[in-house]
Amino acid sequence: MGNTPFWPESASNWAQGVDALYIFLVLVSVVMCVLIFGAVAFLSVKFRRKPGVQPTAIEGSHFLEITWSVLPMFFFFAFFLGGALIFFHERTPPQDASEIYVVAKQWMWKMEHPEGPREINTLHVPLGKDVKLIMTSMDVIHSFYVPAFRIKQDVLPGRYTIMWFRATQPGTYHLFCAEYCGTQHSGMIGSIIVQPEAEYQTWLNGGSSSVPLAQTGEKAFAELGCASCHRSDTQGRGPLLAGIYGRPVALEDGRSVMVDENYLRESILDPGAKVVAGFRPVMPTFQGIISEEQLAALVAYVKSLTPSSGQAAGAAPAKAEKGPPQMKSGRSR
Amino acid sequence: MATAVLPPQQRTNYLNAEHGVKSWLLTVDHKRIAILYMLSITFFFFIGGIYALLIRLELLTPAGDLVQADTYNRLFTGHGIVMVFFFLIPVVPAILGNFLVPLMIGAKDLAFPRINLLSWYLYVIAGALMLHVIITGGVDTGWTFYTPYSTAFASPKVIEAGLAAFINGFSSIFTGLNFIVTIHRMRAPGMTWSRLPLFIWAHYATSLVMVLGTPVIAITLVLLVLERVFHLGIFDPKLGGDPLLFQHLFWFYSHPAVYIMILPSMGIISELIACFSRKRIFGFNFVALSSVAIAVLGFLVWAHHMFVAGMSVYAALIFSFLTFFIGVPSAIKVFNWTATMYKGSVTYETPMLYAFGFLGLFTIGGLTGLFLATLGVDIHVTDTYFVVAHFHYVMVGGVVMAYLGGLHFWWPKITGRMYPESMGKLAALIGFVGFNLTFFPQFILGYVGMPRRYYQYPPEFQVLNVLSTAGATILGIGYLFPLVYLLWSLRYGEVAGDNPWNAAGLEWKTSSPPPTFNFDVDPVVDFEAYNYDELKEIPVER
Amino acid sequence: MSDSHAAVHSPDHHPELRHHFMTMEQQQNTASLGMWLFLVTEVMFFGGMFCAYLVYRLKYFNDFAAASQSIAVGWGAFNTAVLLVSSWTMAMAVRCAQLGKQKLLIVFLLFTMLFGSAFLGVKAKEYHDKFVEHHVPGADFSFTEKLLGHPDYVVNQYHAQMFFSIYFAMTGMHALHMVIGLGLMAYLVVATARGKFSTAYYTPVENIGLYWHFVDVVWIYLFPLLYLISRK
Amino acid sequence: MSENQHHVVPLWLYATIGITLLVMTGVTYFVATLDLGPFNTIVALAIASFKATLVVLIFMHVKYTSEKMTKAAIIAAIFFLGLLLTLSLADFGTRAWL
Ligand code: HEA
Ligand code: HEA
Ligand code: HEC
Ligand code: CUA
Ligand SMILES: [Cu+2]
Repeated sequence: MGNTPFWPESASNWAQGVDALYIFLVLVSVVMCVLIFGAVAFLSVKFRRKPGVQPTAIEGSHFLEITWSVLPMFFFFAFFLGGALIFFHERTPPQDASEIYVVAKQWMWKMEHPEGPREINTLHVPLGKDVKLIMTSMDVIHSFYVPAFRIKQDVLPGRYTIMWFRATQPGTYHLFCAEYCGTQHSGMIGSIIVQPEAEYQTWLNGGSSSVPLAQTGEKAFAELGCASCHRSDTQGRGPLLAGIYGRPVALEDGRSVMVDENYLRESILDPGAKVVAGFRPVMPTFQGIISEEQLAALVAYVKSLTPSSGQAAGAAPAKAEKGPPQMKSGRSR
Repeated sequence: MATAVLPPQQRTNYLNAEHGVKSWLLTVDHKRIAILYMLSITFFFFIGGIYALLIRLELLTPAGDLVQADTYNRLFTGHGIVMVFFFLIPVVPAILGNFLVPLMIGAKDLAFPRINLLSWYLYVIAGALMLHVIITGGVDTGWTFYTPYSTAFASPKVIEAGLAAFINGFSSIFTGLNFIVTIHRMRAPGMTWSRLPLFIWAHYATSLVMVLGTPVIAITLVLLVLERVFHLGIFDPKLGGDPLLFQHLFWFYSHPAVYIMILPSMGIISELIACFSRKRIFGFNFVALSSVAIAVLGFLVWAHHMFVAGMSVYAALIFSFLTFFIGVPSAIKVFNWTATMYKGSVTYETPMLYAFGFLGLFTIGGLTGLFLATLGVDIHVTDTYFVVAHFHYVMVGGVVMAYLGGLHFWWPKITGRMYPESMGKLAALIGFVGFNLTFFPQFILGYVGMPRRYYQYPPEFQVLNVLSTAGATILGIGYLFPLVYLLWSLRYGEVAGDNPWNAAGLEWKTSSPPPTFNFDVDPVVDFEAYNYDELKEIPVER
Repeated sequence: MSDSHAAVHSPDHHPELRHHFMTMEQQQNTASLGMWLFLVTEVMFFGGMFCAYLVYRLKYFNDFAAASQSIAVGWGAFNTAVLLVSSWTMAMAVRCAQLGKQKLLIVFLLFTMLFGSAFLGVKAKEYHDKFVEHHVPGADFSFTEKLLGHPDYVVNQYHAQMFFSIYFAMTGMHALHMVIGLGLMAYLVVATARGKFSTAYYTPVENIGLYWHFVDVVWIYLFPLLYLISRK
Repeated sequence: MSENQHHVVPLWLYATIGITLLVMTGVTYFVATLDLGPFNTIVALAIASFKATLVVLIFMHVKYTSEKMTKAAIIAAIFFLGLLLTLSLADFGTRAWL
């Protein structure tokens, strides 16, 4: 990386779209600049003071005013649409993306792969696979920024923020913290290593014998006593958790919410906030009792439960109809 | 141009009407208060500038070698706070606005002269507090004070810095309030709204933003301080708070605040272009109303600073959409200024050079603002040097250029002396070149991915950073020049006369410097703004 | 800093006419507009807190309701009444100023101050109660009350604390405005006694009156928002 | 002289307004003890706004002023406060939608 780059590397599915939009913006801007600066230069020279020539009073022109108010609007709408499309897509990860939990703290990044391996300040991702990052912070706001992927998302304490990408070029890329977070903000950097699938698998397997995240979660689920209420039959004091992820759940107060990572998080840390219809708010809070890592494992575990996947969900679904376990594409949250 | 007038010393004017420190510190004359502001704001500009130079020096090399990480963080925080709150927000309204608003509308003073003085004292108190913060170690939150960093982690100086900004806010509120009331109530007979100079329109719009927006930052800072001291939890996720609430409240003011900065400058530019093209501004009504439009629309777009902050996707879409509308009134201004020169009689005095500089740099800054408003692109460039470049283009390239243009333009009115023209032109040129060299590379740096607020960076970014640092040095020299020759001109400058530019505004119809009550005879206005066609051509080239 | 320049003007000028105005009417209109604009800034100032209130009330409704139920609504209602009466006496004071009844003006001002002080006294009592009940945000905070009608709802401590943080911030800021108002009123009493005002000039009375009514309006909203979230 | 300086509000009106305000305070207190579902909030705010309007119009003499700027100031305050609240809620209110 020795030379001075004038353009960032392009290594994700977003790069092309963002670059294209950017170039479009640059082109329009350059044209506007040429027009305006050209006009300024031309007019100021052409109509410079000449002896004996008097300026002519001109009132203005409604036609011109309307033209130059309305014409830029077309460009503005184009910019907006282009930007909005990319953005909306960025914020709606595909359902089958592999999910990596990211925990930020002053001043390091911790990543947890679903298969179990953990990394610090480095993230290995497979080439050509959708990867979804589920991120939270233990202290202040950070921001996960990979210039080569053209993506960035602030990482907040107290909740999950989500981002996804598909790497398209093998290589090693900068990971920056882009939200000022204190002394070592500029040291909170790392690298994203994109590897072809096979290589990535080797890396996965090469690591120490790591337990998949959901399995860690399962253990915690048992140890923390969740299983005593959330039993695999309908007899528990708590609702069945199998298959709830990605579907709306009816609440006691008549509202209904979509079960996403943030809802699961909240249900565990602040169970009283949204009480499931038909249940009493007896679940204790686990705020301050479990760590972010444990929480991530629990969330991963709950998400991994499908109505047919044994464990806590052995019996038939208790409540009403459940759709197909997973949709192949589309929105997850 | 030295028409046969007495040198300023020999006539009674606001400067020599009274003598002694007390006559200055207790003055209620808006012109003297403007001078007080000029001294104190210039002081803070150089403090902020020295900060900037230190930042640029540190960034000369990729390693963090000149200063410690913490020191660097304090540098850019100090730079941002000083430049925004103590320099850029007051610079045009409190100096030129204070001096000119009553003169331009034919009033004897602002509506509330004592409140005007109070504004200055508040500014000074806030400034002193800020200086104290700086001397005793500084804050390291960034000028945006984001929670929970500022409330739970940063150095406790944030309390003092927050209070400084809070007090300064009231200075700003009172200035805005004073302007609005003055413009409504103190106009000379015949000074109808359609005859108001565009400078006044711009200040009116600015004042609206000051009055409506500043209180929100005031309460936000109060809550921030309370949070820091008593751990209220309103912004702290650990206690159930939402840090984004802070960001919303902060930007509710701080976005409109960028129009507090730019609108008065736009007013200056209108005056300059009219005078040096010797024409009424093209599309006067549109330029006038676009100021108000910018002020109002400015309140609808604040969350474009929060696209990646974890906001709702829908809110991001709404705010992105709304942001583009700001481009329309801004475009109206740029196009009308350009069109004004058509069939004019253009000359290139220093103020006009600054106006050209403003046109170019503001356009680039504004257009790159549109990049940032575009969601997909902002995701990539937010919190990188692209943003840094954007806002320096509008703030330094726009506002500072316009201020310097205005300062040169009205310098003869303020002091009764002319500045040395060739020096002025040279400084404007140096400034322009230095500016572009400093900040243009930062656009590239940003798109390549260098995050802002980094005191060390990967080595491949070095070349562009070196360019930028080199530019900053040139820019600094460009700013030192005026400081020197303007001071020089106070004594040795050519005596200016009442109306050295043969300009059209009411402020040129009184003597230079004006008497304490501005006009010897209460003015009655029977002419339109910018009636250059009724004025005679200046006979000789300056 | 007062005007050494007043003499510049025509001899028939009112002693309170300042140098840069033409007429008393212009001066009065100017002051009034200034006051109204100041009140606009006050609206936005309180607006920031209302925004915080709104956001968390929507987010943590049940906890807010529970916390709201724990404050003594009787005292709140009483205080509302007291403040409204003080607003009334203030309005009467301005009326006296209009009619030139200087003595009665002083009486009404004193009444206004009395009611204002009573309000603050009750407020102090309420604060004290909250302190005793450990409802003041901070290390000692604990909220054990139940939500009426939802006996097994576990109130989240943080969210209840959030309510009280906002409660103290808003009522505290309101009380601060009252204190300032009382100071201004004291000034009015003195100025009236010294014969500063007349039917031709009573602008300060009018403007301070506007301020006082504004503070009252803020409370009119605070009362239902803080005390009456859910009392069923 | 401007009208607002001259207009003296009759005593009976001040008395009526004062009493109305007190009565409305009682009403809002009482209504809060009924269970109206979401309407509790709406009614409470409606009553508050009614009271505030009375204070502003009569006690603050806005009804009698011929000064357009006073009304403009009030409208501006309400409008921009509304902007602050609604556009903030555009975020907080729609976070869970996606
Ligand atoms: C004087 C100050 C000033 C001004 C005037 C502006 C003006 C604008 N700004 Fe800027 N801005 C800042 C100061 C300013 N800004 C600062 C300080 C920050 C960073 C704060 C921080 O994080 O520390 C910032 C950040 C910032 C962001 C957030 C970036 C981020 O952090 O991710 C955005 C996003 O939308 C933005 C947008 C705009 C827009 C759309 C305008 C518009 O008003 C521009 C309008 C003007 C034009 C558009 C040019 C003229 C128009 C034409 C010539 C028409 C022709 C055009 C076409 C046909 C395309 N600005
Ligand atoms: C009004 C606003 C204003 C102004 C005028 C400036 C002026 C300048 N700014 Fe600043 N800047 C901000 C507002 C402003 N800035 C803000 C709000 C931030 C964000 C802060 C944050 O992140 O919190 C920022 C951040 C910022 C950064 C990013 C820091 C980071 O993110 O890590 C940089 C880096 O280059 C920078 C540089 C400069 C330079 C070179 C100037 C130059 O224009 C300064 C020129 C002035 C002088 C040089 C001084 C005058 C001359 C002398 C003292 C004589 C001696 C000099 C010589 C002989 C050379 N600024
Ligand atoms: C004392 C019994 C109890 C324990 C222990 C318990 N829960 Fe619960 N849980 C409940 C009840 C009852 C509900 C439904 C009411 C509610 O939403 O608060 C619930 C709801 C939930 C929900 C939301 C379910 C939905 O359908 O939306 C999740 C997720 C959950 N619990 C996870 C956990 C986890 C993880 C643990 C352990 C760390 C745990 N619970 C421990 C009783 C319990
Ligand atoms: Cu973490 Cu910056
Ligand atoms: Cu902005």
